[in-house]
Amino acid sequence: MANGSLTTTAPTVLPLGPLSRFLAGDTGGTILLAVLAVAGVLVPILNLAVPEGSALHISTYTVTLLGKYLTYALLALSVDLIWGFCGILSLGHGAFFALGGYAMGMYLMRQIGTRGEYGHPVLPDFMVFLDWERLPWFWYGFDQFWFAALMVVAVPGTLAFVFGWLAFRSRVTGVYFSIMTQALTYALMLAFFRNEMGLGGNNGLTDFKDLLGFPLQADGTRIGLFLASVLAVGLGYLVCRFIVTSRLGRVVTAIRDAEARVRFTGYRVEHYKVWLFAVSAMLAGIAGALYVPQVGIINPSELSPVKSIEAVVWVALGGRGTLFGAVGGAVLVSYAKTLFTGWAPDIWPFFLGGLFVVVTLFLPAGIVGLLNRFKKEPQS
Amino acid sequence: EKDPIKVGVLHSLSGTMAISETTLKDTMLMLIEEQNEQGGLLGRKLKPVVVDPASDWPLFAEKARELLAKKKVDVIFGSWTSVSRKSVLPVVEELNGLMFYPVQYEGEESSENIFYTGAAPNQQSVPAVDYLMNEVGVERWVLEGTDYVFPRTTNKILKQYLVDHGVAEADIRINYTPFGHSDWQSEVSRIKEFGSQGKKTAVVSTINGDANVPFYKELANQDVSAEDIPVIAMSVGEQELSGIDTEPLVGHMAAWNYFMSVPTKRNIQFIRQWHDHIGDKGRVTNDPMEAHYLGFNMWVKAVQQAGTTDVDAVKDAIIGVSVPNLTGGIATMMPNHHITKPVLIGEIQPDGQFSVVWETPGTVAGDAWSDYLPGSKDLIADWRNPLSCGNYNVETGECSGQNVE
Amino acid sequence: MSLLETAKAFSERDRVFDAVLPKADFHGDLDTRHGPVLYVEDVTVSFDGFRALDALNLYIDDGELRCIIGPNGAGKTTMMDVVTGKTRPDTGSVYFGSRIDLLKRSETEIAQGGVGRKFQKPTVFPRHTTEENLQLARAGDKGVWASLFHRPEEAERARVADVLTLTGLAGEAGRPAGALSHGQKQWLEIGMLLMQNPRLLLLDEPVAGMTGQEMERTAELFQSLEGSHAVVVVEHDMEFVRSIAREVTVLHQGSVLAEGDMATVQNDPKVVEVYLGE
Amino acid sequence: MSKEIPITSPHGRRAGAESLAGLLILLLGLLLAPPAHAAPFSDQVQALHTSSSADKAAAVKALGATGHPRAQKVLQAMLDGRLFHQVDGGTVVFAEKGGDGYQYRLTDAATGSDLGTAERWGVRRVKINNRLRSEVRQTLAALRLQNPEPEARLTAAEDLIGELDPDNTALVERRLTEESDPAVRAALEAAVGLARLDREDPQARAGAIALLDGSLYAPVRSRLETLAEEDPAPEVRKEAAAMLDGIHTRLAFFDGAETLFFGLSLGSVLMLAAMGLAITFGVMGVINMAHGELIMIGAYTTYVVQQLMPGHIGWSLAVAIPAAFLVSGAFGVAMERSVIRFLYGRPLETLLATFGISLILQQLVRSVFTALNRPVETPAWMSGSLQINPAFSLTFNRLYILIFALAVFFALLLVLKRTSLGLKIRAVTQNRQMARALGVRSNWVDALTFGLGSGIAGVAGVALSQLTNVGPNLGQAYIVDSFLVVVLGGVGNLWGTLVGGLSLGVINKLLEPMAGAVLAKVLLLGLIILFIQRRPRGLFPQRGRAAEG
Amino acid sequence: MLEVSGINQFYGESHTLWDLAMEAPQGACTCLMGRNGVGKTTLLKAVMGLLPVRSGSIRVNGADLAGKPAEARARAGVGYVPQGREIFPQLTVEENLRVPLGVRRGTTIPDLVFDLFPVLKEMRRRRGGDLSGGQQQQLAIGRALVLEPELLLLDEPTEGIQPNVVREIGEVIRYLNAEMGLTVLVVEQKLHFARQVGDRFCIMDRGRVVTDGPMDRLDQELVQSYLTV
Ligand SMILES: Nc1ncnc2c1ncn2[C@@H]1O[C@H](COP(=O)(O)OP(=O)(O)OP(=O)(O)O)[C@@H](O)[C@H]1O
Ligand SMILES: Nc1ncnc2c1ncn2[C@@H]1O[C@H](COP(=O)(O)OP(=O)(O)OP(=O)(O)O)[C@@H](O)[C@H]1O
Ligand SMILES: [Mg+2]
Ligand SMILES: [Mg+2]
Repeated sequence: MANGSLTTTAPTVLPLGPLSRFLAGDTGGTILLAVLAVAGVLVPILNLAVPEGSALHISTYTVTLLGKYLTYALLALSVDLIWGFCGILSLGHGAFFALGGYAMGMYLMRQIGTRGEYGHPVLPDFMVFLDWERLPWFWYGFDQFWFAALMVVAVPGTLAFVFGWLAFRSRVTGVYFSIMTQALTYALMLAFFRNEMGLGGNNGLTDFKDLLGFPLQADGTRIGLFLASVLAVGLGYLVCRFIVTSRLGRVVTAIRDAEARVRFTGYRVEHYKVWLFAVSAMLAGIAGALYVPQVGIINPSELSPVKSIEAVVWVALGGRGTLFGAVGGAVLVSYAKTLFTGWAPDIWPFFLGGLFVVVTLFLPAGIVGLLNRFKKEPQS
Repeated sequence: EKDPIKVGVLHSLSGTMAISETTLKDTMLMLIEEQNEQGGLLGRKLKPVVVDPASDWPLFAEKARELLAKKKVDVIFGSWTSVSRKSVLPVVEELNGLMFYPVQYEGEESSENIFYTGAAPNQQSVPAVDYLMNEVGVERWVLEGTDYVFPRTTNKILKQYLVDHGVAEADIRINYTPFGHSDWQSEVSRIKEFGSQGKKTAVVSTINGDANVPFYKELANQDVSAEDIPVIAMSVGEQELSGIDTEPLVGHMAAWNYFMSVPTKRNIQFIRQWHDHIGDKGRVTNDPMEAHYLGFNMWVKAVQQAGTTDVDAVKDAIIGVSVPNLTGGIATMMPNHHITKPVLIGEIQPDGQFSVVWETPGTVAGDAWSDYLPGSKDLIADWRNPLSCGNYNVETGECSGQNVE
Repeated sequence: MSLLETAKAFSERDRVFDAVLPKADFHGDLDTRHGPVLYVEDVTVSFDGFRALDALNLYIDDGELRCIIGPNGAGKTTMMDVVTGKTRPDTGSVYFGSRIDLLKRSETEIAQGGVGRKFQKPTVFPRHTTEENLQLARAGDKGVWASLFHRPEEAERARVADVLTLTGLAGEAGRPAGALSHGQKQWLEIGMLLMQNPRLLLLDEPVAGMTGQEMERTAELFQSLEGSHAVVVVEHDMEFVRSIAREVTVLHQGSVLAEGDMATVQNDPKVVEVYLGE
Repeated sequence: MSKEIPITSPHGRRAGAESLAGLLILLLGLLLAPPAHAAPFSDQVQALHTSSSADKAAAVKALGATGHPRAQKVLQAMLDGRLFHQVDGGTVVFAEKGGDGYQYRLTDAATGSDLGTAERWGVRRVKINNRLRSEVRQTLAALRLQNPEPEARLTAAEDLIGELDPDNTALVERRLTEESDPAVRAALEAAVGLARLDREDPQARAGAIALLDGSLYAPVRSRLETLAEEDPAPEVRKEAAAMLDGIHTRLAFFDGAETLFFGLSLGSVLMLAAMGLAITFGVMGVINMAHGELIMIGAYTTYVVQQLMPGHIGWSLAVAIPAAFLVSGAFGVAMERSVIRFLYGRPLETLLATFGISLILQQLVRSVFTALNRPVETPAWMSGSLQINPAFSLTFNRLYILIFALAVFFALLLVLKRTSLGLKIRAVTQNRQMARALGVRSNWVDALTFGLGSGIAGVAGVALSQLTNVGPNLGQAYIVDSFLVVVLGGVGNLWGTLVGGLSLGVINKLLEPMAGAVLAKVLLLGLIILFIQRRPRGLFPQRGRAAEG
Repeated sequence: MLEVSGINQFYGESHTLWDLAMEAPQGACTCLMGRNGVGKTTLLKAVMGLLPVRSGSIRVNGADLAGKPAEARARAGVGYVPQGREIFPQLTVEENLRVPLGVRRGTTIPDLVFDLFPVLKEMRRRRGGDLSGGQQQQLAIGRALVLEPELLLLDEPTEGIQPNVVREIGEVIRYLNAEMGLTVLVVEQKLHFARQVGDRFCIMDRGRVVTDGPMDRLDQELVQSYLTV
């Protein structure tokens, strides 16, 4: 959806003073924010106010789908932030996404209360079922939303910080780093599969009832979650944009291109990398937290290496190092997947795989590169 | 022309589960085609709506929603893994859909909108253990499983069951391996060791999917034959065997509610029909296919009885509906949304088929809540009025879980 | 490599982490009361048994302009690697001023502490513009948060403009540095050093690939730095060396072969034999 | 220990036994024939058609006692599930599947005369359960003790351990005095010793224990354990405990050896899977997400080769190896020429493209071969195990794969280090432009290199087809591990792949008993992550100035 | 030997070589000179086929090479010593020298190379990337000679090399030039070296050849107007 409207002219002046100054020269970003704003206003109206039979009505199915795409978009943003700008290819960002998701999932589980299958007031069903007597220590606090919200950023952030600190200070770089992140998410996946972990094993966390008191299955809640996702992507974009246009952003790109030179220029490369990695992980965590209530389940398959690779693929396809390209890539690929799996269920991987190959071959700078080419053509 | 009745088929056609689920999609297409040839249902044609949830659990939820909300299907046949069912469950409950789930599973669930046509633990593993204990004289037990919910539950139930029947804890070995585990050298060697203590030993295997082939290959290579230590599997059927060289596995067993080799007229006809449909005489049939066959026929009957495809009407009508099994006997939909099934134990033959060595005298009704688990022994499910509850606690007299507000 | 060696290499850890270092007094009180700003004493470096530096001793006075010459492979670049923390010597000590032990510092700390370096092969940030390259090199707080909220002030802009003119790159200010020619990159790297404003400059073959007249300009530039900065220049271009040199050190096979003013060194028969030729 | 190492395989045993059937039957008659058996042979065969397993067991025994030349055939057929009875009339017959799969060709079991064909539902299999099966086996085992082949005698003797009843103990004791083969002797001693342990006289029991010295047979051990605790005679208890100690020490040693072998063989699989990637990724720098699918193609090639030469399973692998190399190699060359060559210098984008290719290849086999696994047969020479002693054996398939992996490794090393192609490969991958400027045809070299890496992946697929499923997901299962091995070893260093792969295997197997398979893997990954902190460029890093950058 | 005419070359959008024409006569040593960034390296790369040109012809021995890939040009006898050396870092010195073997006539490394640069013999087994800058430069020249080229392109071959070796390189060029009839095109900034080796000079400015002629015609005036800033 963001892509569809990219070619239309965006409002050049936004009514917001500092924001428009900040976005000056950033056409892609302006368009992205405009699209988000429009979607944020129109979608709820078309879903709630327009009657179901009308051609303009947007079904709750679509709203949920869009919300899910947006969380993917936020994940893609976080990947682009470190990959596109710092050259750190993380093949394990799905881990941060999933951890954020699990933090949210744990909150949602605790909200179930006595409404579980076994009706236990405190323990989630799977614990009753495994004969657990007490709630494991790490489940404490998750009955409070603020605590869960904190954990959504703190857990991925801390993991990224520790992992990054270990790796960057030893100068683990390039593919070595990438494969280690893959090992990280793979190890987490195996660990989370274990029922002893206390997080639901293979089935993960599911059967959620409500969030902050609002029933998850109500249309209003879904719209609320959708709006939260719109907001998260918008803010996420602004934060990323602020980072990459700051001097820190320049240092980071310098690290990407000539790491040794940066070091001899007097910057502590590892500090920059760890910082950026942790920030990126937190964004991914937020994305995960928004994802879970919208799809209704979180389980270890989110930690599988392929999921993380998919996130990288979104970014590469949209256009690396452009931020809004990442958003576009995520939405486009997810939409393509939704479309193809319904439309050609027997052979859709041919189309999706083909799409990836074609884009790499003919659009070296991703979809964004293609749009840029169009934009330049009339001038030259 | 009246609008066709839409039947959603929600089985993975790509990804890790495609290997099992693709067949079920084809089965559904075959059943629908046959029904249409017989004039459809309520004078309307049936139209399959196939989507691919790609072995991706959240995608299952999304696709279920797509089927119900967008494609407006009247019923869904789908899912294989428990987690995919769990992922779909809230969606079908929210949108009040109907889903038939065809695979043997761990139980501990009964949803108003789901019909479980595969075996619950009491229809598969418990009788299997009975057989081994009474007929084969097994005294030592290895409960070997993949680390996920179905094996965990099954093994818990079995352990309780064995202990209740006087087996010492030291004579039970429980082990879990990860999904897709492919290096079985050490585990097989340990099973060998465990089984060499003089008491008759058997392995009850809840090993899932792809991990089975390397497991059996390793058994064969380490010369563990079925006479020494028989393996009885809960997830290995004809289809899984069709991917293995079965020569070395002869004599190992499986417990199911259906075997392709059972020579009833109905079954032979079904096999022929399947071969015609798929265009390959080498293809096998298996238990989940029968489950879909039963589920589909029950649904058809219920719709005919109700005279409509309306979900609530069908839901009420289907309880008590009976259809014949492929292997003889009658399957009936119970109030807890599980069905009655015969339990068969088969030994693997060199041709990849099973020969039935034992079966329950009659059919067994599926038990949604196991009697051998402390958390669920007091729970029952009954979706008829006035109880209409999936987890009614007979002790407290309460309907716990989702229906309490 | 044998397994044993692998195992050994695995068990030893030759890098010191920044975190465990005592927070030392890099800034402010560089102690040069004894004259030299850089002490290189008995430094030996070997690679797979090959000695690139062999008990090298070298002292650079504060504010001095020193030329180092020597045959290819004599160890000049390696010496700079040691001083800037890129290579850890097997033995020996390197002090910056008489108190700061450079061997205990990371590259970053050394650079922040006031040692600037130009590499033999020009290294710049290829995808940043020439101007950004200079801005990034500028001395100042280089912490993460400081960078995040940094906004360029007037003084910084002026300084960048000055250096652009000084290095003849004013016309290239907006071009990505990767697109500069070899000679232009040399200039840019020197410009970055100027922005960094270090106490000690290590310049590895700064005029390679420059035309005669550019060399003259470079010479002037270096001479203007003399006094306020210690400058160490490695060069093979004798004309250039002659034009700037007061004190010259000749390295050969990893240690000092001769030292003195240009005339003495030039006439040293050993130097003529291994380096200059007849 | 200086025992000979007998090589056995279940198939081998069976085949050997069958060829000597005639002789055996004769001996059987001599040894076991009770004085008078009046019933004709065909009636005794017919007696197998009964629903009671007790009757059936008796019939088996009786049949064994007849000494009739066809008895062995009938018993063997029963064991193999080829013995049927007709639904009408109940004649016991051999039935072979023929025609369209619903037709059976029948032969009279007792006489061997042709009975024409029957519908699938015209016959029922003579049911045999595991209890009966071991009955049949034991009946045959006693005969085989006379077999001139030590191998066959060993199997027979082993089948009798713990199963002797007073009747045949004497027979086996007699046999023991004549036996010269040490392994067979050990087995017979174990059998006899165990039988004698049942005697009343404590002296005799103690003597029997001596006969069990150092025996590694499992029944011996468990029997001794009970004896050491429960025997009424204290001296017997002591004797048994002492003997057990010795046995346990030996067992511990062989346990260690076994773990090492398991580790190496797991490692060899990892290494084999990773080796192709060590070329395409390690040497060429292509993040080849389709590597797993190239392995998969190799495995499917094995399947197709076996389909094409149905009668020659023994040779099929020898054909499949070059075939898989060529097929996967061709896929690799096609990939390189059509996609990857446009991406040199943009290594990260190869990830996107090859990910797409991997999706396409998976779907391709799904569309061509269906999503089901394909059965790949294991040739007889690869099944079974090399029995070093009763407690330690090396499975043949693993052993061959280990050897094969090493062979592939050294061949590859030779190509890269000693041939001019190898030099050009390395030159091109280090500096493509400059290599071209020196006249190296980089197009060729690139295509060949990628083809080589892909071909090796295909060859790995042949090996994997012997261990695991041949299905569309085969590749996915190995891709993560492959990358890990290459990176752990050090990108660009083939030795690293060898050492990395093998050590991962061994460490995994060391951890597994302690932590269980799941946790072992998690721990291993954790260890790798920590290890990389110490060696940020793997076990064998690229060294020198350029690498340090 | 080498005739270049009408070459236009672009880096992306920026036009670097403008209708450039020049020649390097058979058997002579031509010195290409010019300020930083005028396009000397670009021209050499274009001749070698490492950069695409938009138009123009490049003839070696009368055969038009434009459009041919670099390897074909190497096979046609063009040797190249790039600016920045471009050694294969992970190959040993000897392996570096062996790369061009089999491309043209030679199958072994000619002794000439080790005679000219004894240090290479000494360092035969060490990784090319480990050598010092100057040693690498010698290796780069040696490697180009293994190809036994007829036309040798050298891009600032004396950069970073010690004075006595510089002189030797000068002699080598003269030797190859005079004794073996090799045509040489060398980019050189240092005037005295250029004067030592060159028969002819050729001066570039902003992507064009502005003047050329025999070396003795290179006077102070030309130097002043084209080689100083
Ligand atoms: N990392 C390394 N591994 C192996 N050998 C090395 C390494 N670094 C330097 N050397 C060797 O050390 C010696 C000294 O090298 P260095 O670069 O210091 O010489 P240099 O004096 O700078 O020479 P030049 O004037 O040619 O630049 C050389 O012979 C080089 O091969
Ligand atoms: N990769 C590139 N992309 C864009 N522009 C480039 C690139 N390489 C060189 N240029 C530009 O092309 C022009 C010519 O560069 P070239 O390297 O040929 O100069 P040169 O004459 O060899 O200079 P020098 O003496 O400094 O080596 C310069 O202005 C340079 O900035
Ligand atoms: Mg140097
Ligand atoms: Mg140049």
